Amino acid sequence: MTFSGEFLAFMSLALVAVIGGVLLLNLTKVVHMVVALVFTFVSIAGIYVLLSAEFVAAVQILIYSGAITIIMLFGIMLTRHNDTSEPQTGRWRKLLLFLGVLGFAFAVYIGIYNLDIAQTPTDLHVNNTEQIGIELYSKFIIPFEVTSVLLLVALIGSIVLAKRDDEKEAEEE
Amino acid sequence: MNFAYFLSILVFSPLLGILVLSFLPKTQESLIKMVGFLATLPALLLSLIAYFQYRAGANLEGLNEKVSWIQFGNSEQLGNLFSIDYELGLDGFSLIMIVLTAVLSTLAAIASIHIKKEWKGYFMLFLLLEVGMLGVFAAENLILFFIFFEITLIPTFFLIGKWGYFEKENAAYSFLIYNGLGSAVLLIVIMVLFARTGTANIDALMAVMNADNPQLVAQISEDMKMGMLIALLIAFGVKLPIFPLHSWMVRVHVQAPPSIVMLHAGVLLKIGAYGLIRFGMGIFPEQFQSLAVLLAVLGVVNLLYGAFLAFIQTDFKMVLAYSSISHMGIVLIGLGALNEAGIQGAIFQVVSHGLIAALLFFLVGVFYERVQTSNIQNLGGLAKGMPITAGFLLAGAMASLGLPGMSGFVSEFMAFLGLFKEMPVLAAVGAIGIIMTAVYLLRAVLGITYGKAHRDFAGITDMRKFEFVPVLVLVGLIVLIGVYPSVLSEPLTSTLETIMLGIGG
Amino acid sequence: MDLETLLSYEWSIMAPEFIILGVATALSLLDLFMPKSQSRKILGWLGFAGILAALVSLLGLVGHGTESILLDTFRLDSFAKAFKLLLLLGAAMVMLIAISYEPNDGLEEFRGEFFYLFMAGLLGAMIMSSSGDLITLFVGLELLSISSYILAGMRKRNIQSNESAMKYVINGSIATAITLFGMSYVYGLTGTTNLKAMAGFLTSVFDEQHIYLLGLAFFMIVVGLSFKLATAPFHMWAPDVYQGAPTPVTAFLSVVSKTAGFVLLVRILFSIFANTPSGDAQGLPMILSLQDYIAFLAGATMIIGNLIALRQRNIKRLFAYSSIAQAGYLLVVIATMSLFMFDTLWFYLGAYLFMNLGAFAIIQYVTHKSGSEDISEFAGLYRRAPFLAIAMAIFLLSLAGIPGTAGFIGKLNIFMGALVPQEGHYVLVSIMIATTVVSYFYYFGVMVQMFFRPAADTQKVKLPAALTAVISISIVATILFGVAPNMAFDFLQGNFNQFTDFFQ
Amino acid sequence: MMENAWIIPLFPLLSFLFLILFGKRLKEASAYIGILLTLASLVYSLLVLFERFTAPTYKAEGVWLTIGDVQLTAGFEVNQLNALMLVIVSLVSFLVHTYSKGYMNGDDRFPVFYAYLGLFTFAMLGLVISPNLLQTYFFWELVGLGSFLLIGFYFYKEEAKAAAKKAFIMTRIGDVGLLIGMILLFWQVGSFEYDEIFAAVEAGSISATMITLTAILIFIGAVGKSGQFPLHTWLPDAMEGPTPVSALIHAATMVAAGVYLVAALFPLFTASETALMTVAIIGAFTAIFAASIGLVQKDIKRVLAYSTVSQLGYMMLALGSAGYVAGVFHLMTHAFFKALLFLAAGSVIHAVHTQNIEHMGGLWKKLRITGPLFLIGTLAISGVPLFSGFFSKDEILIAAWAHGNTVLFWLAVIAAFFTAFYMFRLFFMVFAGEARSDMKNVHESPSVMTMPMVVLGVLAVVAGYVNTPWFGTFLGDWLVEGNHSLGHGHIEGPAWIMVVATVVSLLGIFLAWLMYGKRSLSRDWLTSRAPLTYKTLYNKYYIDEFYQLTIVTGTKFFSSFLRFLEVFLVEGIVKGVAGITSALGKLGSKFQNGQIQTYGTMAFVGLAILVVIYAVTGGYLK
Amino acid sequence: MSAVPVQAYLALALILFCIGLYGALTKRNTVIVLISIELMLNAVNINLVAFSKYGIAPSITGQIFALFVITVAAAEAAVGLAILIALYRNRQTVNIDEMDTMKH
Repeated sequence: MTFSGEFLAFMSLALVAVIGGVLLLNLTKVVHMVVALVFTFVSIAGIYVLLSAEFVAAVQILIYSGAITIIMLFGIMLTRHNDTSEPQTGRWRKLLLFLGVLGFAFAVYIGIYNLDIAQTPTDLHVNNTEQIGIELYSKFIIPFEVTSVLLLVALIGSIVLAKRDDEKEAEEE
Repeated sequence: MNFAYFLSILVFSPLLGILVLSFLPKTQESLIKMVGFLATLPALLLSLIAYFQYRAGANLEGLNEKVSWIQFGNSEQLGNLFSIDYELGLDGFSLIMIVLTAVLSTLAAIASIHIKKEWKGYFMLFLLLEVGMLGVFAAENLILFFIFFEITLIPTFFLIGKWGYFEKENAAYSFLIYNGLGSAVLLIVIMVLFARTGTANIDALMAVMNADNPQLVAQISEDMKMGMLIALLIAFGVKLPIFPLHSWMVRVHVQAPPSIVMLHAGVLLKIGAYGLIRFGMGIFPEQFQSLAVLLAVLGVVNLLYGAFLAFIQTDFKMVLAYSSISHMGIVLIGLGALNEAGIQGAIFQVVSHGLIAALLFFLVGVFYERVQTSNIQNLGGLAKGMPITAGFLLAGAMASLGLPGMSGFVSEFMAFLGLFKEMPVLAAVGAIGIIMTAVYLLRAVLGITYGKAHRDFAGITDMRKFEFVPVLVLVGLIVLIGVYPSVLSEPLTSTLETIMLGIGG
Repeated sequence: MDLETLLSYEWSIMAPEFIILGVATALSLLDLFMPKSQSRKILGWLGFAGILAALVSLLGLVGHGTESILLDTFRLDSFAKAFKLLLLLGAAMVMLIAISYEPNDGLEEFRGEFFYLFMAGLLGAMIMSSSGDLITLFVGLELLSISSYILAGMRKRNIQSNESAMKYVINGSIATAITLFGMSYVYGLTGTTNLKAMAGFLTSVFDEQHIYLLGLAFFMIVVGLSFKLATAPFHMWAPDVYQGAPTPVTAFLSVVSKTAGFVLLVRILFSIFANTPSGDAQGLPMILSLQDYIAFLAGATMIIGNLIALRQRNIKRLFAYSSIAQAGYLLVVIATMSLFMFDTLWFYLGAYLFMNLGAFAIIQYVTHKSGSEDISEFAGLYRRAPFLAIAMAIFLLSLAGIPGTAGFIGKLNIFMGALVPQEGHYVLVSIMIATTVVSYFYYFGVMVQMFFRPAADTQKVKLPAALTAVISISIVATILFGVAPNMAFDFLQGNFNQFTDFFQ
Repeated sequence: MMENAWIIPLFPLLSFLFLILFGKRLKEASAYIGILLTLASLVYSLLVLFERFTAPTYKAEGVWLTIGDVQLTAGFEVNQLNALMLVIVSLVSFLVHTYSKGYMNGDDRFPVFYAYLGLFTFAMLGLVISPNLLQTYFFWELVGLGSFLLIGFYFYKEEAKAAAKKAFIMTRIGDVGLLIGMILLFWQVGSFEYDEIFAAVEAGSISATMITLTAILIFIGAVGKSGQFPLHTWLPDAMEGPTPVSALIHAATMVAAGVYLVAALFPLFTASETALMTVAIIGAFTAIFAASIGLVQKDIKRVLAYSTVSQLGYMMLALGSAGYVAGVFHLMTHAFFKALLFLAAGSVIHAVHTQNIEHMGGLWKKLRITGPLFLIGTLAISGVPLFSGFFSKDEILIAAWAHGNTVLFWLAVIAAFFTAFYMFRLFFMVFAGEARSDMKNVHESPSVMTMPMVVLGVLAVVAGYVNTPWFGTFLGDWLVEGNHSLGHGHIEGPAWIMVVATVVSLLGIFLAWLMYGKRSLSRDWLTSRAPLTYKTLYNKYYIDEFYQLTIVTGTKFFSSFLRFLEVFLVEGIVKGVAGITSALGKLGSKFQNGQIQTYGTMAFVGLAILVVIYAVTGGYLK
Repeated sequence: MSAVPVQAYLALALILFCIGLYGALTKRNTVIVLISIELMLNAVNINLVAFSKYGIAPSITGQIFALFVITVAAAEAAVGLAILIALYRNRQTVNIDEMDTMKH
């Protein structure tokens, strides 16, 4: 293994991503947590670039680092948030969960750490967006259309649920 | 028996009553009672016709019915395998059980006059119960048997839980869970058999299981057969009941309304014995032989355990409940003997106890209605106010303790005759039970009818006219069987021969 | 891919989906333009008509051969047809229940939304059952899930409804993530999302490392999907969500959504893992070597569902546990993988559909009438409404698996499947039967209330027509399939040819 | 005639059925039906007996029940013993029926009484014509039922209730022995038929042990029915029944059924010396044992009851000493004189309304018919020469002596002394001495009661002459005719036996006269000299108390133990299982704590466990 | 040949997945729980994209799958937040452990 540029890039991105995740777990202020996670999201986008998925990387930046983070922050702002977010109870549950996570990670890790996949050269990086577009609008047209319904559902649903309830009363007043 | 679907009509005839009842207004008490009673008559009539024609030499096979019903999987690939037919049929044994059921149902319908509320629901459930009981004995395949078996469960649950005495719901639940578990175990056995042989027909199963090189879907090892037989023993042991699976039955006998106990003790318990004989002996003859000693021991334990516990009960219903346990021990003794005398004795006991228990519980209903207690300590001297009731009660007790000339003696005698041939020492121990039966029954019955009256039963009336009918019919049948047992033994001959052939006796 | 190729596909096989989509869209537009004051019930009837139309068109497709569009992203095979039939039937009945749903708080102004979100969820379920591609399956699953999250929270002024939706969305998302994590490995080791291609590729996988990783993926997918089925270990959300959600939604979750979950599980497991070698000496496929794990989950589910149900006083919660237990029975079918598996699964889900929806129709009526969901609301129901009480008794008996009802035949099927193999699943069958007996306790507990207890009020009831229809259909079906199950089996055998095209 | 002998039991059965159905309307008239129908039986029995003197044994049977290849039959047989018994039973029954018309007069359950009498007579007649063991057992039990019903006739009395129950249960204990014995015999012989059993015994196809075992078991049945030690305690208590019943059942017929049974199966018993010995020992012991109790009893009927027990012991001793004829002969004579005694006692009780002999006295002058008749009976039972009892008792003593049972012989002699003593003690206490002041309204019984007594009185005198060493042993010769296995008709015993017997009984009478007639000896010498002996005797050797303490208490204790088992073990396990189930449910619902994250954690930990198990067991850990 | 093996990407995804899961199941603020779930989905995406390049049969499908996942995740997040807001209106809390009116 050589310290190629790609490797260095991966290492640093991965480090940032993991640190972002760890900070999410350990910070006390809700807003800080979200901000920490933004770092993670962005570095994941970087990793996509390393994996010749420029389009996905772009979407990642737009949606995660942008849209989702923003609505989450909105969510935090809209609701009364006590800054500290440390559960008082559930110590046993946490321990159990921790052991579970360890076990799971261990089991998966021994599955992947020497996974032997012969690498084949790809041309994913060539016209990545075009490739995606072609596939999406030919092969995956049905899920694509279904996704549109899904988004519509999510849209209407969110409106219905989040709409202020007392509108009617307000009108009456 | 000359028309088609004779058996189906017989089995499902009470449904007609349910149909009529559902259109009757709730408040028409006497009309409902009348319809409920009348609805039991077609089955009675048809079963008697079948019985007398069979006695006259007619062939029962002419009654068999078979309609294709369920086919699991693809019939083109599987052929006849995994198909369940709707098939009813009779042999001597089941014919007798059907007659018993029909008779007791009619009598219990008369006894239901003591029911105080919601007659409509009561009679609908009652008739449904009768359908289940008749079906159980007419079913020619295991699945159908099981279906009818479960159909008896539900109405009984409600009949106990709604029309019973103080702790009725408790008793109903007890009944449900025990019998539910029993039928669950039974279902496993049935399904294993069905899944491995591809058929549920009893005759076909008997043939397949006893063939040297059976054609099976999957192998059945000897151990597995043994396991299935033991499971059957447990399943029917709950019903019978066999010690220590009996405690539900005591509760039911005490809490259920007398008319239902008549059917319960008279017919429902007998399904256990019927199942053991038909399926246990029929399908697993070899395994049954190796379990014979266990059965006989269980029988003796039942006999003595029931007798000794009946001896110290204060409630007459409890006495009768434990007496039922004790008497079912005789069935087991007969089965454990595994010879003609024993098996015939067991079957006789099934019928005989059916009649006797029905009689006794009916009488309990009669006097309970008048004195509002069945506690021996609060009774006494009842023969003064109700001499006829007391007389019949005594007659019932005599029949129950195996007085010759009554059906109880014939069955008890044959069962012991059988067991003494195979296991004389065990039989001798069991014979203590005969003494104990006399002891506890006399203690209880004399405690109620003889001696000084515990309180003033002034103004109580003796049996009314309609109450005579069940009593006289039952006593008549008990004496008939006791004096002329061939009424039972002759129809049984061919069934017994088949069984003996199976167990190589 | 040009238009011509696109048009060369036989799009008519998607007619049911298009109808649902079209009606959902139409409903949303109508809702938008209808005056606020007008009752939205009419939309419900429209939706119901749409579902019926879809049902009719699906029945028209029953004789149609196996067909796929766009590399299996949509696939119409016997399996899809058979189960879509159930989904549509269930949805139609839930729709009827929903039309009669008149809660005290929160839903009235969103009734229109309720109907078309519901249709969207149904669309998701239908997509789930007729696709041969992971991506489509995933999207269909999410469409169903997200619609359900929203539906569960529809009574937004009701705190329990909010909470129910919250629990649902969080647990659902975690489950989705776990499933996807598993799927990602499957994708990685095959390089495709097409199930058929995967299956073809996997038969030649012999690298132990790959097999191990596929095994892990198997577990992740199973556990992730167990959320939709509400089986162990992902069952615990169900009681809370069922309790809090509006009753029609609960009915929807417990029947339609669960059916869709089973469809998806079967589709994935038997497409992918039936062809994956397990790497042991006998060369068993992976699914067989891992069936004990599914059996374990099935056993745990049955035990948990039935035992905890014993303690419930809230009728909807009780039915949640009951539906967990029922899902456990269904999981037995999958764990035993007998030759009758598809038939059994279909029949039991069908029977379950009728008995459970019938029961929920009654539950909705009884609980919203009194506003309380305590089991004692059923007290004396026989006095007040004999028809309702007897109907409820029939459904309960069927759920308990008493002969004469469809539930019994379904259980019979399950037992047979479990016992046919040489090394029969005796333990599993024993657990199933024992827990069934335990279930008598709570099913009969409801009956005790209805028949034995005195009524609190003796007021006579007037049942809405829609509910009457649901209950009547359910009674007829429950009894009919219990007495003459061959009607269903013949239909199955005659039209779906044992689902042999599932693997083609 | 003989071909239709089956009809004999049917007359009383008819009486029973008719009276139980219509008795309520007939009231007092029901007596006539009972009397007439038993008379029919009597007449028919006599005809059969006379025919039997010349004709051979007649037997007819039909199939009753088929068990596989075995056919159990039912029918009837008229042999010498049966024919004789038919007459005895129907005669006594007829007389008691007649007597009861007077005795039971005024009882409001009068028809029921006659119905019961009919039932009993039917059963007893059925018993004596049974050709096989099964049928014998059948009627054996029915006889017990009749006895039970009649003992408990005064059902409202607690004592009657207890006595009836006791009688039924104690005889049932014996019956079970009989049942076991006959079943064992059945599996040896393959039949219940008497003749086939005897044939098998003779052919030696049954092992000696089995013969002994079955014979003793069957004898247990006889012990129960005939009130032999140790199952004798019910018989004295049975005196709670109306006195005619005591005469019929507990003196003449049913209690003799045990003796009849042993006699009927005599060839079986003779095949086993052990069995014979057992019978003899039990008989002799019972004879002296019961007689000794009889010495001190104060109740007129109880004295007679113990006397019955004692006399039955005599009969057993006779049979056990191979004295078939002696046993049957004594059975017959005893039937007459004991029935007479009971009826006379009934007449006394009827007159004075008490049973306590200490409250009686001087009745000789008032009861001019009953008195002499009672005396005849007393003389007969005491074995005073020329009375019937003398001859039959003599036969028994000879048989015992001839069989070599010296000890038993002397026991019997002592018992004879006791008998004479207590019988005359009874006689003197009741009839001699001054009339007590409170018995002014004592009247002789009506003729409907005295006439049967007269008949019996005559028989008590003359019945002995059918079988005497002086005029010929007709009865004995006839009884064993054509059947050598029954032994010899008459045994010539040493002449001194007769002398000893006579002397002993006279001695007893003399002593009784001294103490109770002349009163030259203090009545209370036993009470004062040996209070312990007296108390023991008076309390019947505390046998009842002993049974109460051991068997009854033991049974109760065992039952309580089983109830304990039932409650704590059987029910306990069930409750335990139910408890565990609901506890598990509770535990499960505890995890269901409403926390979303708990649910997720559980699910994920479940996944982790599965995955880890998979990793570990799959062998992928390298 | 790439200098970074596929295992590295997979390991990263696994770590992030575990972190996300741990966060989702331990954090008290519901918003953070929702965002932790997003992290889990991101981990899935890394897997998909990595396999799309270095998998057994590399193809663009992985990336497309990832796009679908992103879309769905966004929708899910939106709905989750909407539900949270509805709940907040009624309960005045965003603490997930206080949402336990229904239990047992």
